[in-house]
Amino acid sequence: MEPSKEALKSYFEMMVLIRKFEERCAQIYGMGKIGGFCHLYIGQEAVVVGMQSVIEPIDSVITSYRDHGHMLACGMDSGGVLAELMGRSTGYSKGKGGSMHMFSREKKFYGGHGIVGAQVSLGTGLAFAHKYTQDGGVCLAYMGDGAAHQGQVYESFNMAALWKLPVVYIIENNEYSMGTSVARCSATANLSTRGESYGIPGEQVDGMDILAIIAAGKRAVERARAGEGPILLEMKTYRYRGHSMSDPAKYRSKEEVDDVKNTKDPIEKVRALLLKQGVSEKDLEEIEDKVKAEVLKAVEFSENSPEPDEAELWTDILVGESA
Amino acid sequence: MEPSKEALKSYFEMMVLIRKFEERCAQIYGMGKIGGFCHLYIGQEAVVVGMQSVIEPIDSVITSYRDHGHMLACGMDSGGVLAELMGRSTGYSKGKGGSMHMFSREKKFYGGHGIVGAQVSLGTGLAFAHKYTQDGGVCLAYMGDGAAHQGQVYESFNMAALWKLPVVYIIENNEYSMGTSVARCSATANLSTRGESYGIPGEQVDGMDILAIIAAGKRAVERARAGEGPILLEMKTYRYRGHSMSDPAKYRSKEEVDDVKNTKDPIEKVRALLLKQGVSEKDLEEIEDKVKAEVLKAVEFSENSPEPDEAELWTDILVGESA
Amino acid sequence: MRTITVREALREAMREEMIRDKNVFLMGEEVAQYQGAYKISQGLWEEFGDKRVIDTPITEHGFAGLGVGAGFGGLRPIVEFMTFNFSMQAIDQIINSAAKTLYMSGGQMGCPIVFRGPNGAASRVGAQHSQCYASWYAHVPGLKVVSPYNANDAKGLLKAAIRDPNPVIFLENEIMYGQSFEISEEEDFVLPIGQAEVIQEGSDVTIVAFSIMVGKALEAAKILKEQNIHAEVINLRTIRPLDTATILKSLAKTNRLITVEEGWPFAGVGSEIASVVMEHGFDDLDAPVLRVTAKDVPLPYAANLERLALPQVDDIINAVKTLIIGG
Amino acid sequence: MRTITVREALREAMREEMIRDKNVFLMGEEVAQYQGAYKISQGLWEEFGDKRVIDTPITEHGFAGLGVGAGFGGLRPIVEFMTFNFSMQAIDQIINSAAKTLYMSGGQMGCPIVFRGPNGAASRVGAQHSQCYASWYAHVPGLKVVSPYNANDAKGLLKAAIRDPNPVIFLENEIMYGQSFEISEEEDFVLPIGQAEVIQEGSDVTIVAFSIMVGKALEAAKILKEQNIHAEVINLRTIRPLDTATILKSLAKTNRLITVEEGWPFAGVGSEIASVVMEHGFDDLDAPVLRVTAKDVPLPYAANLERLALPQVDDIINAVKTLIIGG
Ligand SMILES: Cc1ncc(C[n+]2csc(CCOP(=O)(O)OP(=O)(O)O)c2C)c(N)n1
Ligand SMILES: Cc1ncc(C[n+]2csc(CCOP(=O)(O)OP(=O)(O)O)c2C)c(N)n1
Ligand SMILES: [Mg+2]
Ligand SMILES: [Mg+2]
Repeated sequence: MEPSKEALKSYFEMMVLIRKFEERCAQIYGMGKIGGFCHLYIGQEAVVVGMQSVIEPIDSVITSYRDHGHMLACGMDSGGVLAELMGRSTGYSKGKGGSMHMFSREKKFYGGHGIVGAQVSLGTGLAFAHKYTQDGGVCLAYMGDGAAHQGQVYESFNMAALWKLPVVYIIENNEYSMGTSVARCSATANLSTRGESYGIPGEQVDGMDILAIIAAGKRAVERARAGEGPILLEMKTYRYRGHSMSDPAKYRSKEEVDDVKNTKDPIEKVRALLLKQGVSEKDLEEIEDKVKAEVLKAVEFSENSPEPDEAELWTDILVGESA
Repeated sequence: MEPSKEALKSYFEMMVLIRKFEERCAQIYGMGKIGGFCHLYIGQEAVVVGMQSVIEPIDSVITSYRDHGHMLACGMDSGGVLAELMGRSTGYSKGKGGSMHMFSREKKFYGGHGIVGAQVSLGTGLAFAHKYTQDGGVCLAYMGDGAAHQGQVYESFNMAALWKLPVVYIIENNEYSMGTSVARCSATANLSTRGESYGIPGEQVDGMDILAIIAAGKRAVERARAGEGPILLEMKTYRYRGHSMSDPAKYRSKEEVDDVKNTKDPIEKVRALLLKQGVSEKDLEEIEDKVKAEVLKAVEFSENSPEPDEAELWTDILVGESA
Repeated sequence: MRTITVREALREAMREEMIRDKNVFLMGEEVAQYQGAYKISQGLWEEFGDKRVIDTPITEHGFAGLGVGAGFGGLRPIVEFMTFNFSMQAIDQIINSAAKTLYMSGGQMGCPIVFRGPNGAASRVGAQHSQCYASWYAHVPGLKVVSPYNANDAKGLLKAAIRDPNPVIFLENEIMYGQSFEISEEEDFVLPIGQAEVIQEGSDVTIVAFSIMVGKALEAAKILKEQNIHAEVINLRTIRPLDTATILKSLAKTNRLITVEEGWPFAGVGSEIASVVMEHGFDDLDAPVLRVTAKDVPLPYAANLERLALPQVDDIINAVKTLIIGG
Repeated sequence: MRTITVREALREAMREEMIRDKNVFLMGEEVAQYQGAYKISQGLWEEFGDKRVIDTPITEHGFAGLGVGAGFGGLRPIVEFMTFNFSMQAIDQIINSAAKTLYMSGGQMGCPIVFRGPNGAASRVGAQHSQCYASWYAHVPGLKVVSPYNANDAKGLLKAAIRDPNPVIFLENEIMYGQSFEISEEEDFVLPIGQAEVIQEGSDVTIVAFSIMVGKALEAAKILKEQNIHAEVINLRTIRPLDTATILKSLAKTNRLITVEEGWPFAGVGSEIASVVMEHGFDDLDAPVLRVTAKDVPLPYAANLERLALPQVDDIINAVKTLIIGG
């Protein structure tokens, strides 16, 4: 079943929000107001927006450090995310986590993790908790193509399959882990087969096409929710920017990048769909303006937020105690 | 090509040596003269003797803590092995390693490792060295069925396949990791498929049948030596004793064990083959007597060896320096 | 008073807490059907079933991470390492996920989890199986590190650890499992994490120890007493947070202090205690703090060398005498 | 004298040793075609090719183990961790295989391997990416642990580490990579592992530091000098084995000592130094050894908090003044 026009419009809005948010982050980073590592999600927007559309409020989401898109798609406040990026007290982690480490229990977003692959075991644990408490939830555990070689991923695969845990593993294959193409670090090109040795079915999905993502995502989530165990989706996608803000991305040609941008852009694809369904250019412009206003508000909110109080240095080390 | 009668006789001798050696270890352990962990190889003799018969002196071997059989098959001196088990200065590690930690660079036996799975990455590194130095060697890296879930095994698989390293991975599937049967800890029953996600071909082999082992082993070693990359052999075998000396092995029935002993014993299989080829009972008895004498000599040698000098406490911490 | 083994005490603690809170579960290698490699969990699988007593594959990194994730997800996992040596496989999840996430999330993502199992040397199991991880874990903010000596500690502290909303590293000792001790009859007996115990009063020297070394310290104290040297023995119970107050109070009385631990010397728990004592009790010190530790070598297998490598009662006695006579 | 950056110094060291010994090779994430995440290996892949400069998948446990195996097999691997934070994935292979095997084999199985990469905090990369591993690794017999401060150290010590027949943990610092220093013109310049350097002479107080903190200690010393306090600064260079002699000699002169490190306090390198100094230099101490360390918290991201969490020049100055005035 295709999504309704209204649904599609909301996906468009979220994808544009992610892109504009990330573009603004790049700008602010350039101004020195965001520090450390900052990994943008531009180009991959369809994956997270599509997957988020097929899950329920009870379901949990976990990913790596390339997490801004996931947070926005989970419904976390753009102001809170940006404030965190800028190290402000109003950020989701009070400024103590930064780009890679944000969480919202309320929105069932469990991070934001800086260690490549760690979130896969953690997500398997979230799925374990869903099963244990019989809350009916499913965990979406995202990882990159580079992460997909980490040993703990396979340890998790084995346990998830053995115990039939409700988890959907999503490899966001954006073709590179930092400067290394998949071919240069993977013994096999098709990462969707990486669960085969554990009896985990896998599927390659066009990660630039939200409809394909939604269709595959629905099947996967249903299967996991039905108690049939884990499933693996490989989303073939692409990141437009460097790995992080400091990466000039010389390991690929401008043509390669431009080709994806010009022929496969996930937002343009949705735009075309909407236009075909009779949504007017003006409607879309309105959405874009709304998004721009939201991003602007997030910037203002963050700029106006104070740095964390110095006393925060000593809080949150242990629950219920401060040093 | 079937092995010659002489070859078969030598395999018989080695298998009997391993068994008698292990039986004697059990006895000596019972007397309190061996300490700590001690993992016997009884029941699995065909695997290591078969594989050893298909490799060259340049090839390297590495395994886990269940290593006495491997050492003897590699041509290490039974006296030196037993002395180590008894913590004597004449042991392969001067008494400082014990049952799980013995090595012989001369015989290209690289241990003897106590951490489940660690030897798989190490063995992949030995294979890397073979390729780097172009010495034409292949590494045999053994692991248990329980070890076959460890993450670093899969990280190694990926690198070995990616770089076409000359390594033969051998899973000695003796059906249990301690008290856990394969079915209770593995998402898939057929462990030989565990390399599939990395394009590593796998084969299940009757690990109680030395001829089957030799045939499969030859193919595998040839392939690895030819530069076609890693290959995985799953040897279906069985351990007669508990996991270690302290394990009463209540997790399986006496019938299960007796059935294997009575119908699949690897030594009895070779005995039958030899008899069929016209070797006399008396010849075989002679071999057994020879082995018994060797084991006796090993015991005497060990008993008569002193404990390590107390000064040894402070040696071998760093190469070329003593504390 | 009832007398039970440390093994039974640990089992009772887990059982009581599992009855008390249905979100508490135990996972690890051989903890269920095999009843535990060291039989700590004997009977628990029969009582609580597959759902709450879970045999894992031999994949420490994965199941520790799974445990931490389950903790984030609202459960209260007890993760058994067959020994803490194998926790090195999983240490990234313990440090980077369990210990640091609360802080990195500005207080949102606590992880109530207990990692437990035997730590340090058993008997003759060699270097790879005999490391003491007390100082490593105690180095890290965001963790609590507990190490019981006797059955009373084991039960009271493990119950506290399971109830604690934070990640707790619970370091047991294989050799102590079979030893029997009297145990509090108090109902729902819980010991506070972070408080050391003066297990033997004395006036001449303070001996600070934890885990199995408390027993050796008590033995040493007994022998010293015959020689008219009165040692005060502190059973640390918790390594992190360190109960500095109890240590300094004792020092103020005895003016001499030695530490005893089974781990290596360099940046060990003893180093920390010595530093803290110097910083906060310098004027109370009549002699330098001495550290009795394992020798600075990987643990050898041979019986004679193993004995030399690990701290013995005699080593403690000698250190005390050096302090008092030679100091 | 030539002036080069720490980055260039590390690169020159690897290059020279790779030319010298064909069994030396470099492996790690992004070390080859990307030229190194922090460009340490720039140009090496072009010069030495795929065989000797090897990009690995992101599988630290596996490639560290592979490196150790290759070391056992006769090669001399340099394993780069993109940062030492990721060495936790691989720490079992480093400790249980690389550090302990020589001993467990009675001297047969040495493993000549260097694990190197940036350690401790970079700038604002958060708690998971900012841990200092100096005290953890230095805890373990069978390892050498080196931590250079300037370009001279970096080059001389890395060459020594590559030639060393033992496993060496080589702790660099990301913030130092771009800093320039004069460097020895000596041909085939190698610095001995295990020897500290008195980098600034003084008579009033000894400041013992390593890595980036040596720079902060020198800055502090400069400011203190203006106030007529003469600090002697020791650049440790090697953490294990610790050059106790140099430290004690300085203490005998100054009678006061502080340690400075970027790691956490509990059982840190400073704790070890304080303990050793107390044990062997008690009578030379006019005041307790003070430790300047990171605050005992996971490193926060926010700029103002990060600054508070890490040792600053002012913290060193304050510690010195506490010692001299308040001590
Ligand atoms: C265990 C670990 N090793 C290395 C790193 C450094 N690192 C951060 S991201 C990254 C590349 C990951 O690539 P991929 O999984 O494809 O995700 P992407 O960045 O493309 O989203 C690396 C090597 C890390 N954070 N953690
Ligand atoms: C990393 C690690 N985890 C756990 C152990 C404890 N342990 C030793 S042997 C073993 C079972 C291994 O079984 P398997 O791999 O099937 O080998 P087998 O003993 O049957 O030869 C376990 C759990 C260990 N030594 N290392
Ligand atoms: Mg990628
Ligand atoms: Mg087995």
